[in-house]
Amino acid sequence: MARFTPHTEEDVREMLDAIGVSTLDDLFADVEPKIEGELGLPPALSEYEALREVDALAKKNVAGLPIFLGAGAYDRIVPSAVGAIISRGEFLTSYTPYQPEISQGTLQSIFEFQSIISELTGLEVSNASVYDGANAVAEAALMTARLTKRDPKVAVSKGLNPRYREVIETYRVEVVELPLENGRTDYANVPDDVSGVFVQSPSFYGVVEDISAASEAAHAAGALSVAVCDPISLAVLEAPGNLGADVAVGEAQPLGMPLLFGGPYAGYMSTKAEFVRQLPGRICGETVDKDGKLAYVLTLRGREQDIRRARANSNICTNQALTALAATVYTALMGPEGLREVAELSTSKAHYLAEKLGEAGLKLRYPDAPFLWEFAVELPDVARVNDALLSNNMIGGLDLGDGAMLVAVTEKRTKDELDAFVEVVRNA
Amino acid sequence: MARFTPHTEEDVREMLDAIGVSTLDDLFADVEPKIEGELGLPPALSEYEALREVDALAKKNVAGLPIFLGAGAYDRIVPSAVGAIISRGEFLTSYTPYQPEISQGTLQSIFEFQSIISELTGLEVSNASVYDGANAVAEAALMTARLTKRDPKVAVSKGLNPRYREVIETYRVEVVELPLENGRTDYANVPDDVSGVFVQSPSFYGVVEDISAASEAAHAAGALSVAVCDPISLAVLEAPGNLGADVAVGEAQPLGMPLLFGGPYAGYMSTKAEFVRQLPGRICGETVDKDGKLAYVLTLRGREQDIRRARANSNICTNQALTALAATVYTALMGPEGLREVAELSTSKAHYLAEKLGEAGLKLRYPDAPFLWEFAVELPDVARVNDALLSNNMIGGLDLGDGAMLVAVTEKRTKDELDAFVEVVRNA
Amino acid sequence: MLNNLIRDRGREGRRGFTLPKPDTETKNLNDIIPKSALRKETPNLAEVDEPTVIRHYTNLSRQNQGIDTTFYPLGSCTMKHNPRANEVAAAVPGFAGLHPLQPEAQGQGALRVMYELQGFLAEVSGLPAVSLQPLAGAQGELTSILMVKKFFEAAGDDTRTTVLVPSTAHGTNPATASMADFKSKEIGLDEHGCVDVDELRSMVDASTAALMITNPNTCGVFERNIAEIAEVLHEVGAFLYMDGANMNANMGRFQPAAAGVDIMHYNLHKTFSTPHGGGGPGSGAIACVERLAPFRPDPVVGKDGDKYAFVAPEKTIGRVTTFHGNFGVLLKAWNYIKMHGPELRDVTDMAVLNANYVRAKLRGTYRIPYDELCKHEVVAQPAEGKKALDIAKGLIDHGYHPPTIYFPLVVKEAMLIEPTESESKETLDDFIGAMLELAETSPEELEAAPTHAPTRRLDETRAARNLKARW
Amino acid sequence: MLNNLIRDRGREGRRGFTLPKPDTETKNLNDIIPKSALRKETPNLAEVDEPTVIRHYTNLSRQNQGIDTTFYPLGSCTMKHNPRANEVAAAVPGFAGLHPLQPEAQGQGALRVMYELQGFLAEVSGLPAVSLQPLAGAQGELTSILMVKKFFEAAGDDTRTTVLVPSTAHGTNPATASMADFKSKEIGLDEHGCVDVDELRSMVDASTAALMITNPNTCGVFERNIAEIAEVLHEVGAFLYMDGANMNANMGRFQPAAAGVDIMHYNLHKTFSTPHGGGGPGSGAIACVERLAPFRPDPVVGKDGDKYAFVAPEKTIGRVTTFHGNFGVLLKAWNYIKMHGPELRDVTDMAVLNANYVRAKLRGTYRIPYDELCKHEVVAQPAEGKKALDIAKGLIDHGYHPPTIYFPLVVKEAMLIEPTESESKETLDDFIGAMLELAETSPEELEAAPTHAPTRRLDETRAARNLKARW
Ligand SMILES: Cc1ncc(COP(=O)(O)O)c(C=O)c1O
Ligand SMILES: Cc1ncc(COP(=O)(O)O)c(C=O)c1O
Repeated sequence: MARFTPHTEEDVREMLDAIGVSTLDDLFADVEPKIEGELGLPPALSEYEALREVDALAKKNVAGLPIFLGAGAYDRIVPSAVGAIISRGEFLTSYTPYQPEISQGTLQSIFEFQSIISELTGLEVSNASVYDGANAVAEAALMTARLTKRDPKVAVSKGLNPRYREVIETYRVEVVELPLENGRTDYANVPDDVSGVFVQSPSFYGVVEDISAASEAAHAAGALSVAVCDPISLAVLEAPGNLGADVAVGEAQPLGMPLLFGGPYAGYMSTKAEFVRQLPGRICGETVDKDGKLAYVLTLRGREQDIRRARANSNICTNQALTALAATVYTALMGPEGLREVAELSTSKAHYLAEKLGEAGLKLRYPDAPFLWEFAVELPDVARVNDALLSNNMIGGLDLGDGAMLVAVTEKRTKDELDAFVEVVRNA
Repeated sequence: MARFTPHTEEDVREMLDAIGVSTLDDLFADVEPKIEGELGLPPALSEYEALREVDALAKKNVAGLPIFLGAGAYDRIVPSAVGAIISRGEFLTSYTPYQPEISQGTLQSIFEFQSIISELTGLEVSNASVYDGANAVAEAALMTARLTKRDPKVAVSKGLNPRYREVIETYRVEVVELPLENGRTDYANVPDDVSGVFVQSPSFYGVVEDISAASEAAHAAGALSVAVCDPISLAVLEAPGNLGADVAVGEAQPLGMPLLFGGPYAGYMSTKAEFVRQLPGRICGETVDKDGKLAYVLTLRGREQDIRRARANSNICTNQALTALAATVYTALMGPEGLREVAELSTSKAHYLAEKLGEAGLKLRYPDAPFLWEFAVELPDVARVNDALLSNNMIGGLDLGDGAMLVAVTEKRTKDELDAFVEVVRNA
Repeated sequence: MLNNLIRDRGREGRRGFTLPKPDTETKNLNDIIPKSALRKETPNLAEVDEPTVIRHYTNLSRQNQGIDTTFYPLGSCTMKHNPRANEVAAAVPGFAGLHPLQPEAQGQGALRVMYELQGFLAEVSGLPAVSLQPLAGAQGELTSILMVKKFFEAAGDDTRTTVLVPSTAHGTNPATASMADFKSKEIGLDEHGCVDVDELRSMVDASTAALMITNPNTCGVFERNIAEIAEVLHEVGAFLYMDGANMNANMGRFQPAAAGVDIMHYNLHKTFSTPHGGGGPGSGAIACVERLAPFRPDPVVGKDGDKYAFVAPEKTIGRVTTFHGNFGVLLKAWNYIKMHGPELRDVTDMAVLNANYVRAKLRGTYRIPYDELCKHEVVAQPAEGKKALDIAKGLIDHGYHPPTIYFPLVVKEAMLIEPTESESKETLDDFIGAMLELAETSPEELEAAPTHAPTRRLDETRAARNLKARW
Repeated sequence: MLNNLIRDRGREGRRGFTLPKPDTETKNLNDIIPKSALRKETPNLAEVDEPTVIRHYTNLSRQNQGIDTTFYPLGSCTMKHNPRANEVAAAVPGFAGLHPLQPEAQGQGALRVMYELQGFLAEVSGLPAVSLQPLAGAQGELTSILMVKKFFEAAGDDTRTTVLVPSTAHGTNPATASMADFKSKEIGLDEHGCVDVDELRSMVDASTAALMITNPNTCGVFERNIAEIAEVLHEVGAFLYMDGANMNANMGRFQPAAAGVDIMHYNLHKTFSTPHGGGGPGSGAIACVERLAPFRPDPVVGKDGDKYAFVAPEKTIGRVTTFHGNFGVLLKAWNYIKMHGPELRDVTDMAVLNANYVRAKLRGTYRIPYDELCKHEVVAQPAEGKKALDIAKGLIDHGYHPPTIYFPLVVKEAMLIEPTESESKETLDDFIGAMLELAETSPEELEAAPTHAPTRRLDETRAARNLKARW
């Protein structure tokens, strides 16, 4: 009998009798074609054996070393309290809060998540999360098309994470690339038939962009302006809503989610109130119950697939509720000052590293562009440097493939690690 | 400001005003002598830094290898569900259930723990736990003295864990040793002024003892019979209550507690109903509330220190509630069949190992004595063998100091590990 | 007090977390970032201490019900027990600390998990090619339909404009078709609640790209003509896509490939217990026939000798996620499958047994529109004049999470009950008892329900009219 | 349904856990164990599945209140916030999997934690010699008093038969004295609730082994004559033992050694947040002057070069625990201290601030028997004619865990309120509001309380009369 089913043979017997069939096979009388024999899967392991295998496989990964990789996922401190909350069975083992009377925990935490995102982005309304950063960007592309009633075609900065751009394209949206000029986007040639102009700040290369310029260019073309922002950066950088952005989206991973080989993370989306009906995903709103008591409920459901079906604004159903909760708890723990401190610590350390690399004779790719905690540094043979770093128990930055390494520095990195990094790079 | 206190400077100001003093120092005006300067402690670390240090220190321990050490603490499988339950904040952050109306969770789980212990030991009444196995034994020694109104003096088998015996002695109870005869206790010379006769089964050397013989000898001397039992063994061995034991005590660690360098574990104690007033520690009993609803409450509190003070039957207050809960959850998951399977698996593997060691030319110390999963094997230089085992990524057994190694085999050990053990021992 | 927002529990200057002290010179942002790009106003976020955070969210959680607290027979969602071993697995530091862009050689353990899981999902479905990227069922659908689209494009076939969707289909199916820029056409049912094969025959033509079938369908009924349906589609060169949300009724009993299914998605958070997390994260891994394999998202995991590596399918539709899918969810599903092996069939058997047992016991008191063998779930309707909503709210007062209601749309006042294999006969009997009692409960009492929940019924209209979606 | 015992949720043959399959020949126990020693009847234990186990204990937990769910001002217990980092620390596999009998060389990380913690506790108390073995406060007391006893024995002084205990002392103090085979004599209080020094002078003589003082005492008042008290004792060759349960009021403000304290215990589960676990486990580590150091339990942790090792104190009383103390608790306390360093003083300051704030606000409505500066807790009494018990039960209906009641024994209808430093002013204000409201609540309503808890008041007499302590 399978591991997590209670039934004894006697239970099964009694239940088959009640149903009026005599064997379990009878319950599948209508199934055609049937399977002959057993599934060809490795034999069942006990919990202990399975977890021992997990441990053995984990040892085949290189983890636990200082990481200089970023490029969309950041090695940030995750407070212990986050795990304690998101592992509570009532959060972990519930589903979409269709029954609000017994789901206020999930609902209120979504409301808080939306509030946090709105506060950070300076935009009125946010959703309960989408799958990840790339999907937030792609959904934003589709959203701009619906809002402008244009064909799905968007202008995206070359500084947009290439993986985000790929997902836009997978979703069959045409992409026009806006080039960089000294690391910052040049908006001179925004086509006038695009539905949206996408700028990422800090960009994939770590550069702080001019979102106002993007907004102006977008609006001049009759398009919407979409800003793609690391939420931690919004503790110190101007809210995109205050810079003319119509939509702000991004990856919430830096807010308390472990790297975990790329997921689960959570995408966030926020926009102006007037655009709420084209915002995909779930939205939680405030209301009252029969007794007038304040409570929360999923609202504006008419936008969603289960109500509107083929005319829904997206097909999204399951989202990233639990990781969004992690972001909510993380942000509560940090507060505005904590977020700012994370940003400032990372920035100070990154600039220290950049300076030391400079002193060691290396050149930044965009020496004049403003950056926070990520930057591209010219290196003829990134792979070799990364090998050297690994031999010295460090995980190097991303090989940009064109003679540069993208280096990210978080609040976790110590001066000793930064100095060691410089030392290895210098000698590699 | 300290890490887990909410107060801002403004809070402090307002509160000082309300109190009517002007500085925090004023709150300590009555303290003499005061401390000049700061505590000489290392500077405060952030959570991340502290946990990084924990990780670094953990790496200085040798852990994660197959363990052949037992001698009172066993490397058994702990189901994941145990940790999930005992980490629930409502269990973790509550205290002794003095307010039963809001402590039914803790109370019912104690009631279940007591029931499990009573079922395993075959004795009517159990307490909510004491500190550990040694303290259960020592408390039992004091208990027999009170019950027999004799001076604290007990006869203990040489097969009793020497650490348990040490604690009896620390508690100023005189100890008379009963020798072993081919590994089993010889009761021929029980003095007639002892209050209790203590036998451990399986003994420290792993030998299954004759508890009936101990009981008879005890009763013949007008003393009480105390059996010290590994709870897992009681899945297959006769309940001491059915073998004339008046008190059964032991270490509950094998029931779902990690090794954790020796604690926290939990001691259990059970006895006959007639002796309940001399049973130390908390007891949870069934009752009803005002509306007639079934509920649980701490009872017979008149035995305890907070009520009876100098005449209490023990000074115990805080016990091992959370680890006792672990034992309760573990036992629920295992059920009687699971416990039996743990015992049988361990026994089969231990006997396999003993046989293979025999084939390799080694001698058991007590070749004719029955044993389950632990046995002593003659080895002239245990330290050297253990070094060899460590070089082969195994943690050897306990050096008995007299040319033998005490080897424990749990359900975790695989045939491959056992074969490797034999191989190393053979060649060492 | 309990419903305060976290923001209302704070005070300026409170902090819930301490960071390491700076060990390099602190940069003044004004010196390095253009002033116009710097934030002027501090965001209005909670300023609270850790004790307050823990207490706030712990108490919020206590206003939820989950599988851990009660029976949760939410149809189409497979609210089975979530083994705690899954959580332990995903917390192992060697996985939790792995950056998705570390070179493949540094992630061999993770890649092997993915490679093996691909194999497991291929075996369970009989479909040889798998992608683990889709992040939920709906994205698995979209990925599949985009692959179908790309297949026709690659074949130079530009006539395929339509995707057929049964009227019982989950809302994500037609929504997916639209997102992939297909017209979706609804297809009717036969007397068993299954796709009407005659109607299908009359609808398919050269414009048909695919049929999206759910099997067992959302009435819990096995689509007994599925092989024939596949043939009908294949005859016109179209694909049979299967929505695999209900694989908990198929494992070890029915391999979609054997019936001619070309491509399907799984919901790992349902069938493989990973868990649901209050609404996600999930995984919508897909499996397909060789013909469609080259179109899978980039990359998939391959094996070369004893090395695992990412490989790009030849004609890939591109990527559908930033990195490699919800890896943590994949790891949990892998762990679940490792703990079951071929015994996954027992899971299916017990799930189907439980649903049929509920069916047998409700019959008579509730209407069972398709009262024949069901699979892992059963649709019931309250007696004429009673509302599914009222029964649902009544169940809350009995301590249960209600079934899915008003879905499938084709059944009036539908209550879709999916007990899952994790529930004991005693639990089912208690639930059935409550259902029977509710059938007798007065309309007034039912309309007042719930009265034993953290809130009474909510004013949903107000929430939509006066949208307040943030503090 | 909710109150069923786990045993009543099962059925014969159900299993909640699967073990690895045997990989060696299965022994028949009948072949290797004498028949008389083998069990004849299977114990009557629950036979349940994992889902049932999780649901059962999750729901049980929801009938509890803890610090995580509400304000818990249980006097003398220091129910401060338990940082989650402590739990993470104690779960690290390199510690969790360490066997206590592994050779010292294999446990250098663990030994270092213990060595450092010894040093931290020495510094906080000013007492240089520490033992981490005692498993709770009461055992720390017993260990200390046994050390005193052994000291006199070693000195050949057999006149020391008496231990003095103030009337405010916690019950464990006199119980400890008895367990160590001392006569305990109660000593009275002065008008501040402190030990009456004149009475002390009249009581001490050559038979006095020690005075067990609690400081701040259990009325929350600092024993301002403690230095003088120490002198009085030292003059007759007796020791001053300090019950350190209340160290949360002393850290960084008062070092017991400086006042002449010779030996004391800590409650790591109180002062150092490790947490309380529904009644334990705890740790009652002790600290003492050099004179008593040789009598500490065997072993303590020493350092030789850069190696840590167990060492036996010369004249040890022997061991008081099977292994090395509640190591997991020690590790959490170490972690807590590492996260605070000298800022432990802020903890003390805020704890004392909070208690005095509550005192200032309750004054007038409640009687404050010692209405002067209190330390980390304050004793209050309800107005004449009202019962502490009723106020306590009323607080439950307001959502709070009540304070300790009827302790200390010297104060009639005592309510010992210890807010701890973790609580915000808002929480205190809400609590104070509830207390003031309860002062006005009608006797009938109070006697009926609680009505909003999982149970009403219990019939405690029945529990004792018809003892049923097992299923
Ligand atoms: C039948 C069916 N198809 C598809 C989906 C969509 O899956 P997901 O919510 O994971 O996107 C669901 C889930 O609710 C479903 O029940
Ligand atoms: C003043 C005082 N002393 C001693 C103790 C005993 O400590 P423990 O419960 O850890 O044994 C307590 C705890 O309740 C106490 O409050």
